Amino acid sequence: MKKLSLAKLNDFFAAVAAKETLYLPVNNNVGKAEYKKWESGVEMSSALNTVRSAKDFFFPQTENLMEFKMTGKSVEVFDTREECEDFVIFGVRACDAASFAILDSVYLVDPVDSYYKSRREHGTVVTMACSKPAETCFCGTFGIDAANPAGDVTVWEVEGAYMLRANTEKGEALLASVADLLEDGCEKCVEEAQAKTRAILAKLPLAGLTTEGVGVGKTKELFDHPAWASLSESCLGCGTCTFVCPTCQCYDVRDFDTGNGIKRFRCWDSCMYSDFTKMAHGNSRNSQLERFRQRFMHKLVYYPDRNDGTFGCVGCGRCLARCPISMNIVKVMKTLGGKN
Amino acid sequence: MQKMMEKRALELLGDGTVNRVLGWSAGDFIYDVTPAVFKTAEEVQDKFLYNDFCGANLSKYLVKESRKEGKILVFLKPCDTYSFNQLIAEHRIIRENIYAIGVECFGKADEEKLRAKGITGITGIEMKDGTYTVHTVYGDETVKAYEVMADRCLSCKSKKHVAYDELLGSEGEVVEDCNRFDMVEKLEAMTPDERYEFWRGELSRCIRCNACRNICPACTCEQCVFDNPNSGVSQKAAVNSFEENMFHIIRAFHVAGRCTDCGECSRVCPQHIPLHLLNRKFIKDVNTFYGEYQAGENPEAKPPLGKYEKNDIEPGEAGGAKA
Amino acid sequence: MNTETLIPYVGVVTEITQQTPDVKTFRVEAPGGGKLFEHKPGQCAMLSVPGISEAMISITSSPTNTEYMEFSVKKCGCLTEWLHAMEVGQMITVRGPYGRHFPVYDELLGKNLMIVAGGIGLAPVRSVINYVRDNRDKFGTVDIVYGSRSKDDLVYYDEIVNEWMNTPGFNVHLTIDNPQEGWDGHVGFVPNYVKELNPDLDKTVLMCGPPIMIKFTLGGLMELGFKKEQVYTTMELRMKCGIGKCGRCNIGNKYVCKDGPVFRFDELDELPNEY
Amino acid sequence: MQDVKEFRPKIVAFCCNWCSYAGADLAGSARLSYPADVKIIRVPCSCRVNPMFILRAFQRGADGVIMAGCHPGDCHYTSGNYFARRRMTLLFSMLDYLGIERERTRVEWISAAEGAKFSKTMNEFVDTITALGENKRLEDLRCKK
Repeated sequence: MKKLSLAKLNDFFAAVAAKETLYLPVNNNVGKAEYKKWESGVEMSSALNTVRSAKDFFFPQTENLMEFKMTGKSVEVFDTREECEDFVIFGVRACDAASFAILDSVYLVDPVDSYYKSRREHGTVVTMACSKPAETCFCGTFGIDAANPAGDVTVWEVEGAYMLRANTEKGEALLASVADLLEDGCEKCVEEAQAKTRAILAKLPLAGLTTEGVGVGKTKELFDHPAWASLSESCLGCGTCTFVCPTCQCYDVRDFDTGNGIKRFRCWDSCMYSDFTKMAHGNSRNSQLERFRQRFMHKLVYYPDRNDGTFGCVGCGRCLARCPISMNIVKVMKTLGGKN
Repeated sequence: MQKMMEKRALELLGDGTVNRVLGWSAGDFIYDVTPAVFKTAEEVQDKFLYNDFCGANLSKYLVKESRKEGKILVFLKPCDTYSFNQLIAEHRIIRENIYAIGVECFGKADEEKLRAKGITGITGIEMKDGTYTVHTVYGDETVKAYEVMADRCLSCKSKKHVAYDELLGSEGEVVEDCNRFDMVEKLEAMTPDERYEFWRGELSRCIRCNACRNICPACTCEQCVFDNPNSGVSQKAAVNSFEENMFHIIRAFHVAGRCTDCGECSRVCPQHIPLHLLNRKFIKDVNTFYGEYQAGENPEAKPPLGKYEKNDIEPGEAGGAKA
Repeated sequence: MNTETLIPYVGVVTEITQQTPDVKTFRVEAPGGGKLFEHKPGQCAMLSVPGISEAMISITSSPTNTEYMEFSVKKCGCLTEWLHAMEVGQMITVRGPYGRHFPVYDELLGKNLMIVAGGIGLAPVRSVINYVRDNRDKFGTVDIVYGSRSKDDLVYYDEIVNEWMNTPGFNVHLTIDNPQEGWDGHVGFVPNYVKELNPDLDKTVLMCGPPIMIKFTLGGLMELGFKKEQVYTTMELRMKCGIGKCGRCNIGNKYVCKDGPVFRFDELDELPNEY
Repeated sequence: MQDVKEFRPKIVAFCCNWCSYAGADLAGSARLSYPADVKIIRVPCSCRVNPMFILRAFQRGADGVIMAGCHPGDCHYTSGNYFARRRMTLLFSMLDYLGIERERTRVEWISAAEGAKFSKTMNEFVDTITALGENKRLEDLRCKK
């Protein structure tokens, strides 16, 4: 355990940023937090979390995969990737940190997605324990402890200082590189801070939400559940929930003819979109009911089925706050049998 | 008001005038209200809600709902009635299958403004006499309703119901001294460079989730041009600044002269982009160049882009903004 | 195998055969000759024309073919229309192989096989048929029941008549939907024909065709006393990445591109009815 | 790398088939010059020009876009250019509102007899755009070489 006096915070950021690119949550022009590159004068946001999740760092909304040159009948392929540089993301919350493991279980299983892997290898995740969770938080439902997040380094804010604990080799290396700014930390202060946070977590309105009714092996039972009709009725079919979701990982691959070559890019896609499963001779999910069901079944049943019972949701609450019509995974879980 | 609405809903369901009720359904935290179709009296008694957070405009749901079997009851706030009328004008909803009840609205609250005040961990909200007592896990907070009123309501254009079968409360009046073009004027007074900076700052946050399009009561195309793979513009992700500009300009243009300024686009934007400022620019320009026009006010009126005058202003003369 | 999963190989189309009015078969080789990669019967590859789109197409040639790969494509969308319009010598991109193959290396060994196909559905199982022909001693008898709308819509007709029908242990049963001049074979739908043929219950069935044919043929087989464990099919869903990540071919806890496209019917039973 | 090149603007001109395109023809046969930087796209009527066309032209590298049609009242289809006029008025005003240089877009009414006007307009427009420089605010970086 190490300690960083808040008076030295800027020096710490500067020292980290001197070696690799440092990203942290910063208030944008409308006062909402988003990850931005740190540079001198940039202040960290005090918001609980960013509007967009931290998945962008490893799975960006859009990325060029390759380029093609077509001349006459010939085709050439160019891998246009640039070397990924080392970077640090500071201030990731427990929920987002847990989401990386979920993304890993998709992108790092065979066949490995090398685009993702490279970013994952070059990124160091510094997490920040929560001290003021919101009513939309329900990470506890999925066994995530907001007071003790994962990540390469974990940070707790205690009176006038940050306590830092390295959890991995990458984390050790990061702390070692700024060792002259750090003092010895205080385990007890961290425990106190954790106890405080956990007491608040227990009082949150969704603290008692359970996963009863969903999970492994429920496919047959839930697929034809009558509640999907009313749950999906008001769904607009927009992609807000999927795009702010830290665990949604579906994508589309498209070609763009620039007039002087073809760029093949990958971009986030949403199973809520009507054309998600459209193919040359039809669509296997024609109604919003089917698409809505797919999203929640995937997170709450299919994904656990494939991954030893781990749910595909981390309870960050972004979809609760952002859905234009306030229909969300909590309402779905409760309808399907979850207790609160 | 909620009591009255519930009572009428139960009566109309009971006597068979309607077989469904389109209203708002209670959520977990008072403010997370979901539009819902209630089919039975039990559902209405159980879940029906009308409070200061029922901002969602229900009229677009009627495009689908009014094509179903039987008559549906819908509750419309004054601004929703404009969208409702506009949809009738465009033959998108079947009026005969709808029983519309106008409900009074004194402005809706925006939970984002509660959050902006640092209020979090909300466990309940009590609303009384223009004051909200917000219970949170961090203690109670009191705020005045107008402090957290949605921006679109602060510049409300009309509290008048322009279409209804029945009214609960008064018909209301058009707001005469509405200040909704203030921000547009402010932008127009800027230099092009400043405007460019302003819009880049706003539009660069777009994540192309399409919430603005999908909630918009004027966006009712069966297939949007941005969903058409053959259009060459169907990229889903905000690839670069051009894509963002293109999507928002074209979307605003497609609803120009049809947008009633209900403000739903800005309400739902997860990135808080003031999209209504694009629509209001078109509304203001239409008013300036072609005479006052309020979409949805009169379903018989010809839309400004569907007609012309021989002496219309020339594109080159339309000064619009100052350089 | 290509280690960079999303980056394709470039292949040259060296021969184009018009199979039926709307199906063409394309022979694809590496620019320097030979196959782009090895595959197993039933696997697919992602064909693409840059700027148009990518599509998952089954590899219809047998792995025992050492010179080239073949793809049979029915014209039905923007990519396939482009493919149909191209000429010999055109380069396209190919990546793969993807998906689970028919279990010709283990479970099917020594078994009597019955192959049921409709229309273009013969393409994916053709690789199995030719693999079995080239490894004739490893399998029992092979019954092929193949139907199409009309005689003109039967793909690989010459190959069926000249080669398959002359292979020892092969029994080929052709059928078309409606009577047609110049056709003296069976007339009727595939599911009914399968029932009429009343196959022995010791056969393992490999099936591919339109969903409606699969549905009724399966029903017929059940009536005859077949078990779901004896019947395999190969599914087609819009696959985009081919590597189980992009999410659109997800049905239940399976990704068709990775866990399929070959499924045994008892496995499909576990999945929600969404295919 | 220093690459000093004289800026040559790319101009897209949407010309109505009945008047402005014929006007361009007349300019040609009368040997009135207009800069080669202007690429003409013939449209059946100015009313055919969808706002998307204008944006696409910018996306694909145009530095200025001009729409030319029959004089109001002379539309081959009676009223097409009246509708086009309203649309372009609003669109250009919106582009300006977004901070995109007003001068990059223009509408002119050029009849089949106005070869001289065609030539003059195009020369003027090219000069204006040359002075403005490259289109940066409505560019698609992917389309840049």
